[in-house]
Amino acid sequence: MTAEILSFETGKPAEVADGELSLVVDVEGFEGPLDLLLALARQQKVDLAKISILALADQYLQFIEAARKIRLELAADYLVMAAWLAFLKSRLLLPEPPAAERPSAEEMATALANRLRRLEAIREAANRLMNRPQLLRDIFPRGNPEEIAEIRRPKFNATLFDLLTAYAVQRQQRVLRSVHLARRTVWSLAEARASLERLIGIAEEWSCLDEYLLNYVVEPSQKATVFASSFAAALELVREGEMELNQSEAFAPLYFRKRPAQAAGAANAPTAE
Amino acid sequence: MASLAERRVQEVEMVDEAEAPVNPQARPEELRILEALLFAATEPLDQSTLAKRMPDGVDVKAALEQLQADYACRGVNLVRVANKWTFRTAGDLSWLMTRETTETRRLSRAAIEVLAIIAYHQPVTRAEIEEIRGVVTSKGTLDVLLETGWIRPRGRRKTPGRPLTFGTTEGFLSQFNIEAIGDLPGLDELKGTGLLDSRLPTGFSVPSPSDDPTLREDEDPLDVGELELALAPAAEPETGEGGGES
Amino acid sequence: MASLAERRVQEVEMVDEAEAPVNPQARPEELRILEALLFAATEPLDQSTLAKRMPDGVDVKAALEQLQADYACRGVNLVRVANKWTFRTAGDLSWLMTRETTETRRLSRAAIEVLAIIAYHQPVTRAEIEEIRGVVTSKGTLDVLLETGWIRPRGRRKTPGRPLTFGTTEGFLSQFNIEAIGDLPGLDELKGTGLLDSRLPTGFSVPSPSDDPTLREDEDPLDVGELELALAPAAEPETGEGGGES
Repeated sequence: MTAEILSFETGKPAEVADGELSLVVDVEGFEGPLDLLLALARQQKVDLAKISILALADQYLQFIEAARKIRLELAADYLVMAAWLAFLKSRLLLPEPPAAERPSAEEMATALANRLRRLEAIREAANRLMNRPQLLRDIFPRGNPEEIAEIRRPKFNATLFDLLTAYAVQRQQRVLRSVHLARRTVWSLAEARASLERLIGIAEEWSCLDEYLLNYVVEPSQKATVFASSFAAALELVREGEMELNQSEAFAPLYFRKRPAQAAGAANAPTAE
Repeated sequence: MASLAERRVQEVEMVDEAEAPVNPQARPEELRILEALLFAATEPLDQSTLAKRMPDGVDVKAALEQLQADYACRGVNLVRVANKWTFRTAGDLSWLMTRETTETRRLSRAAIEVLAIIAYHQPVTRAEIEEIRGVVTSKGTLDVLLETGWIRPRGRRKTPGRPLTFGTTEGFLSQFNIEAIGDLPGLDELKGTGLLDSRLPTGFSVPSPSDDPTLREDEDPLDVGELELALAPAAEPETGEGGGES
Repeated sequence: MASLAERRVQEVEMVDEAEAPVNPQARPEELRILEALLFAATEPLDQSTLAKRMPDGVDVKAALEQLQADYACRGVNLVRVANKWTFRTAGDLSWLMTRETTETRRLSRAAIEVLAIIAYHQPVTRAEIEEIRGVVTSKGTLDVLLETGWIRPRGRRKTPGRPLTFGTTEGFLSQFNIEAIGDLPGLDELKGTGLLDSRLPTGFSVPSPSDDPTLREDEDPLDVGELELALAPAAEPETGEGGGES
């Protein structure tokens, strides 16, 4: 049992210097004035409902008086209770004034007895509670509970769209890759020649071959192969007498026209072949 | 996917059948499953958690009651605490069970009284506790109780000063092996005397203690963040409910 | 004054003894003690440790054997491990002691590509998959796909090296919500949805897939025992046919 003498103001345990410890020994074990009253009442060994409050008040006051004689340090609670009991005692001894507005002395005494009964009841309940079999004191749970193993199940995420896209992309990547390469590299002489033949069909006057080709070539990356094949095809067409070529100087634009039907009309040419 | 687990079980069964002479079918499967689950669990389990692991169509409540009866006279009993089920060693064998490793919390007399007042009068404020005891309650006493996790601040009384109201937790029920707060020892007698009513003299209405987390009409909820502050230990039993099942 | 408190405690103890509802004498005390000790112990206990806690004159060995017999048909058995005794969940109920959690994983692009080729070109060997994709397929990719349970090895191609042939499973159909493998979109449909370029060369075809489990003429059955090896997860649909109906 730890003593818990509480200071009235702070509600914290009163600080007691070591030297004065012996002085509070007599109230050790009491939880405030109600507790002291209850202990005194217990000594009357009667039902708390039938207790003599008057006798109880006397006992309490005697206790406090004794404590004061030996300069026992008492918390203010005890003194307040003493004052109140002294007042109650005087009220109980004197005849009741008629038509009193405040509670009668008997009512005050009954209220005190009830408070004591209630405190005693809750203490008994507390003891019954503490005497129940308590976990880890009297009763025990399974000491070695078995682990619940966790099985991690992967759940894979994929949609039909993912699947079909993956399939289509792979398949056509393989197929289209080869087709593209063929188109880019093979602008064959035959192709170039066919194109030029179509061109000279409409080029009665000198026209710039480069411009025609640039219009014809859609993809810049094919420029080189188109030029090369076209030039070769052009030379072949000239040799066959189908067209005429003209260039003023090295790296200058190439001009071409359909060869006039009336044989070599070289006079009209801007420069000699 | 499930068939993997099934196959494992089949293997185990085959091994067991070869080794063990006993036929497990001698006992109803639902009782065996309940035994296994409740023995293995670290925490008390509620009926619905148990039901999830049971075969369809089993009356779990009836099975639990049957199991409780089976174990009533054994050294291990099936008890119900805070509406959850768990096996515990029989109370009358406590003399046997003292373990030097176990440190039982020794509460001061003041703390025990305050705990009892909170249990029987909940929800209750500190001022009401002090009125019953006739003495100021030290901060340390409440702190010790909050630390046990057996009490918690549950709200604020709608009175001037908005004092905290206290109540008990599931941990309290578990510690003292009480099925529900209405089963507090001596509660009926206390109610009979009318002494539970905080107003004197005794009146007609005798309040029953309630740890129902639902706030009463004269209670306000705790302020946001209040639980996370100094009172954190007391808040655990509530937040722990979710965590415990995971 | 302390005597006051003592007296109170004595009174309370008397009350509690009167309250105990069950008659523990209905079961031999040594069995109850053994039950409680073994239940609460944090580790298996050997016979001599148990004997120290038992009343004098008890045949501990006989009591343990009796207890073992008592629990043999229960969900919890008394087992002997390394000459020490402990309660354990019955072997056939070990499935209760597992909790399954699912974690969602994304398939790698390579895995989806391989899966797509298996779906359309099944039965197909790894070499054939690589021919279509133009890259080597890592072992890990096939392992992951087998783990999904969406593909399975279905036989061995009758060519040098007898490579495994792969096909899709029922799990594949349910994952992608396809009623039958033949419902996978064909060439025209793939073109129609824009997934395939409409300028594909003539002769480009998309196969009409079939997951008919019947082996083709160029397939040999898998060797006996092959299903239970590394490829077990993929083999489920075959072995699971019986289990699925149960």
